[in-house]
Amino acid sequence: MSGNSEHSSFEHSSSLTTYVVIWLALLAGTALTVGAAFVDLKHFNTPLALIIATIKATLVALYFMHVKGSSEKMTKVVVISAIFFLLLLLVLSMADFGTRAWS
Amino acid sequence: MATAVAQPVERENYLNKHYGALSWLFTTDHKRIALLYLGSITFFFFIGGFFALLIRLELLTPIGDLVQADTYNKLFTMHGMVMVFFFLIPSIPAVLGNFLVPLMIGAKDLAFPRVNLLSWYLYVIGGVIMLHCMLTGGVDTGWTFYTPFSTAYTNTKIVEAGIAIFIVGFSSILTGLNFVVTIHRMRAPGMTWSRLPLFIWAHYATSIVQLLGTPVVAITILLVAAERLFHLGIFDPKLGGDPLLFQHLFWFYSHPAVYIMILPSMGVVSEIISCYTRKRIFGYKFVAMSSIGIAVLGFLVWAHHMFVAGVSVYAALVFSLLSYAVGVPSAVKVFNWTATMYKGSLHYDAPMLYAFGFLGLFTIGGLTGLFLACLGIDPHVTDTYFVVAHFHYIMVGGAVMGYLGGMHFWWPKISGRLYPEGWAKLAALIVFIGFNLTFFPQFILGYVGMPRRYYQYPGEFQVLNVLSTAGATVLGVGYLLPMLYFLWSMRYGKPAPDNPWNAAGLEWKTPSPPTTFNFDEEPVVTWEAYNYEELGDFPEQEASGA
Amino acid sequence: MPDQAVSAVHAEGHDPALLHHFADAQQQRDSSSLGMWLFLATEVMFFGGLFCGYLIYRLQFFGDFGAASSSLSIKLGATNTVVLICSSLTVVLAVWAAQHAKRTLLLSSLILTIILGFVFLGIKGIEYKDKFDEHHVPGPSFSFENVKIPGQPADHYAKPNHAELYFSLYFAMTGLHALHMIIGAGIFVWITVRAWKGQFGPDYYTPVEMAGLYWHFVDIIWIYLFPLLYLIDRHP
Amino acid sequence: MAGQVDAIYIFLLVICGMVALLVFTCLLYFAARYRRRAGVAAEQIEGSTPLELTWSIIPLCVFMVFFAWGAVVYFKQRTPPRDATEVYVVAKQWMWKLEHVEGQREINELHVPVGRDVKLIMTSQDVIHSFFVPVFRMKQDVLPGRYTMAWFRATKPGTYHLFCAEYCGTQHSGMIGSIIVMEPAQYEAWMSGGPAGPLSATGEKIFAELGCSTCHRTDTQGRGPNLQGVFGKPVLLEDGRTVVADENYVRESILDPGAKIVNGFKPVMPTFQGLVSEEQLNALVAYVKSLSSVKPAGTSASTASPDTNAKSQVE
Repeated sequence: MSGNSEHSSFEHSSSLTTYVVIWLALLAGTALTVGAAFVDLKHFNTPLALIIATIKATLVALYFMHVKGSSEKMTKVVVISAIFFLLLLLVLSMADFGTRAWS
Repeated sequence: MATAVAQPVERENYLNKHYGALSWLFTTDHKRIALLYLGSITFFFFIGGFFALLIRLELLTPIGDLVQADTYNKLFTMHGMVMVFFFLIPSIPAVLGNFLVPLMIGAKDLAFPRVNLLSWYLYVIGGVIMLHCMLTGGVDTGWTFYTPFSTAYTNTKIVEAGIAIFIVGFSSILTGLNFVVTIHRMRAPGMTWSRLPLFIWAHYATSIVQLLGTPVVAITILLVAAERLFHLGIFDPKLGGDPLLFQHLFWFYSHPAVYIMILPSMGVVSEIISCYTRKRIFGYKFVAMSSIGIAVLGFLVWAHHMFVAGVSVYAALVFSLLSYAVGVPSAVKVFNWTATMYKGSLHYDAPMLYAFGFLGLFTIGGLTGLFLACLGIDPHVTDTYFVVAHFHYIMVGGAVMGYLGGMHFWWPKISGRLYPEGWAKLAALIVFIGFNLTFFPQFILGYVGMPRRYYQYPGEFQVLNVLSTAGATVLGVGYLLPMLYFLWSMRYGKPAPDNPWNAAGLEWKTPSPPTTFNFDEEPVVTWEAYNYEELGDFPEQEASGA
Repeated sequence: MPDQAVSAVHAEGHDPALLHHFADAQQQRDSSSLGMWLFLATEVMFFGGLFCGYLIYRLQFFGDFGAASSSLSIKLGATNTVVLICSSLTVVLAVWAAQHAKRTLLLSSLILTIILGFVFLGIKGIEYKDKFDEHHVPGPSFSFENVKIPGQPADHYAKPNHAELYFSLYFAMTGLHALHMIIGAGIFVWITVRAWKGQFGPDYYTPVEMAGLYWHFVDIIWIYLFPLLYLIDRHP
Repeated sequence: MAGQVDAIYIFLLVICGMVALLVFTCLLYFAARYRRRAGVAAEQIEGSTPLELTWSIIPLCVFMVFFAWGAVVYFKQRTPPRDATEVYVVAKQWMWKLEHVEGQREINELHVPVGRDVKLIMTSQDVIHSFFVPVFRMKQDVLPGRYTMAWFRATKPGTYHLFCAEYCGTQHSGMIGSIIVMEPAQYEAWMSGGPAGPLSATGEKIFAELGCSTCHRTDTQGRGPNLQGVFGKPVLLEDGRTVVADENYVRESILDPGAKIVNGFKPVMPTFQGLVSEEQLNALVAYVKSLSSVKPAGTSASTASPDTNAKSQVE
């Protein structure tokens, strides 16, 4: 698949079939999450919806945004630090709102 | 004192390569953009300083007799907003950082020069909107604009000020983005991470905070504006909204923002101390890693601003513990700088005086931070003048001292002229004395119980307030002097040699002022950082006594 | 006359798209890629503030949020998700086409992406109109009387002010997302114009890739928005 | 409490003072000793990891001591003693309205007896204020929409400053008052001159006027839960959670009944949001508290001493 001129490296692209497969997986994920919403799983509904969404997001990031194949380790560092700092905000503010009922 | 002005041989440099307003307004040369920033932030610095003087004058007397209560509230709000968003956050990164980051790593320019110019234009647009907001009514909520006061109980121009801060915040994000990509991608061959000057490490850490913190205050401001304009009552207690959510989102950015202000100064002080002691910084790795440590840990501690705001007791425990953890890297830096002096060959020019001032005042500021992080003392001293004194010791004692030290240290490189050494030392002394006279009494005021943002106060606090006002005037004079003699030196100062202090660092290997593309051929770095053993002693300045 | 146009003398075998201060095309592409990823990190934190508010209020007012969320139409939400996923596919095809100098595929997938973007905004417009008609827009006209809380015995009614809080979050999050969609569509129009002029090829396709990264990011935000806003408490 | 805060403050002052002194003397000594001399070159020292580790670990340990001691003091400050006399505080833009449980109402002034714990139950009618008494070293923000608690015990008679410490608008600096600490005898005299009956009595009146008693019956099982002895005890909710019936729970149940429905009851109670003023709300909360024997102070029928009353109530 790599292009003809030598100095343009294409570690950033994969074959068309991969893209279509990922696309179908995303559609399946959407269908799954909508279906699962109508099933009463007590308090598992929300975590399940979030898990499905996270899987879909990771698929988009790895294959469509080429995080998977890219030789560039800085991309992975930036993605992971962004997620880390977002979780920091969510978890530490929950440290306040979650523990208000304890006192 | 101005000896016969030797006309510098006219050599092409970034200042005289192009002439005319267009060449400045559409420049993508990082050095010119640094000077554009220098002009605009100095302008805002003196506006903020003017407000500070008015506040101090008002507080001379217990009763409010200089201005109305509303005007006073607008004064301290505008002082806070202008100083924080329009001076302290951009000052060192946008002026010294823009000028020196490419020079220090051996690059021709920043990674995205046009984005750099866009960052300055955003700053100017934000500044114009803020000026318009101030001239046509101003804001009276304090720079923290807590809800529900800012969303429902005042009709001053919150949305306009919010837009101005949003735009200036975006300019800060772009500067941070530019620096991170430049430091990663455009280092000269041989300039490995362990050979980077500590100034670059400090700016790398600052950029991390700018990139990851500023967007959160941006969304917070938008939500306040949305609540005022479109009734999106996310913080509205009547809808079940929680004013503490605003404080969480606001302080999530605003605490790391204080590290945006102090980290660049730490970088400047590392450079100055190593040059004027002719020594390698003690424990380079520790000092570099502590900058990154401060940047990352800075995001974990924000709720120590809210111990009495009604957060749960357990949250207060968590954040107090984490706040003490963030104190350790700062302590390491101070100890390492002090250890650098050991067995050095110290020389006392103005930059070194500012570095000493920084060390002294930042240590006091840092230690009082430990009082505020302590759960036992914080309920008593938060929202009083103790806290005002604490953050002024860090911001004015630390960041501004570092900024002035840096301006003096690199002025020969920026302008190609030497500043008058005698006047500079005098100004440094006046700033140091004026600062301490202004803010040390406020520690006592705070512990005795004078609350913050008070237009009138009980009589027993007056003596300390008079002392503080006296100090403020001295400080005001101290800050005027550098601007005067810097401008004077542009015209009459002695032409500066390429390396007036015989300092280490790639930026001193370019002519001063440097050519538009910094290096004629790409430099190759073969020496370790701060190789003062090869550079030898301080140059014998014939005019060092001037 | 901006500086870098003057710099032609420096670069040997000057590639038109190579900016003066980069050593080679590879360094320039890596810089743009790192720059875009850092910008996406700021966008993650930008939306992060809203998600933090959503998380806290949803845990506090679960029932009322469920009632308010049931008033949204799942069909439109799901179709929008599918539309965005398809547009992600067309964007990836566009990048692939640029890399392999397939001009027609490049232009068609770019145009398809823009069309799908406007379809998404259209559907969003319909949803917003429904909300206006049902008086679910926060503000004086808001009314959310006697709506039952799903999954609770018959006579549990949702509290109107908590519902207004939900809709405040709903409009804030989906409004900000729609704004990003509009910006994205604008970028793709500009990219299509440049593609039409044939500026992209196997050795210079960075702008297409960067626009693609931005678009995928906006798609990821919607992938989270859809379940969180539309699918609370839908079970009988 | 003030003594403990001062003790920890002095402890920190001494230690930080010593550290500052150490750093400054080092700086000045090095500045003088290693001044540049002709022919004496600086000696390059790479740094010493063990030394740097020590002055990272030692400060961390010292900080942990500060943290631990501070946390202990904070916990004590934040948990009001159970038997403290209660004062309801309503903060309004630029004044403090205080109501004693015994019924006295005061503006910007609070009379308290020496040596007795006073618990403040505070809420705001508009923006965020902050109840700050420097002499007691006590500060607590007052939020709209919920109660926040603070407590103090005055040890010396006198008049002390009360400030608002959270910026709240034009007259933020005018929102000040005083705490007047009196000898118990003086306090009783001041109290007796007070107007109407205790706050819980007014609460009882409002409870009847608003028709609460039609559902919350004390004799038979009405449509609403029987409020006798409810306050301070855990309540099993319909969705399985158990919450302690504290002031915030009672307040929320009045303003937002649907939020926490008691197990086995229907959500038929209408909301009183906007129908009940903050003062009436405080009176109702005081009344509900008085129904539960946990609180001895001046309550309705039962005159027996609090302890026996509590036991009989529980069986």
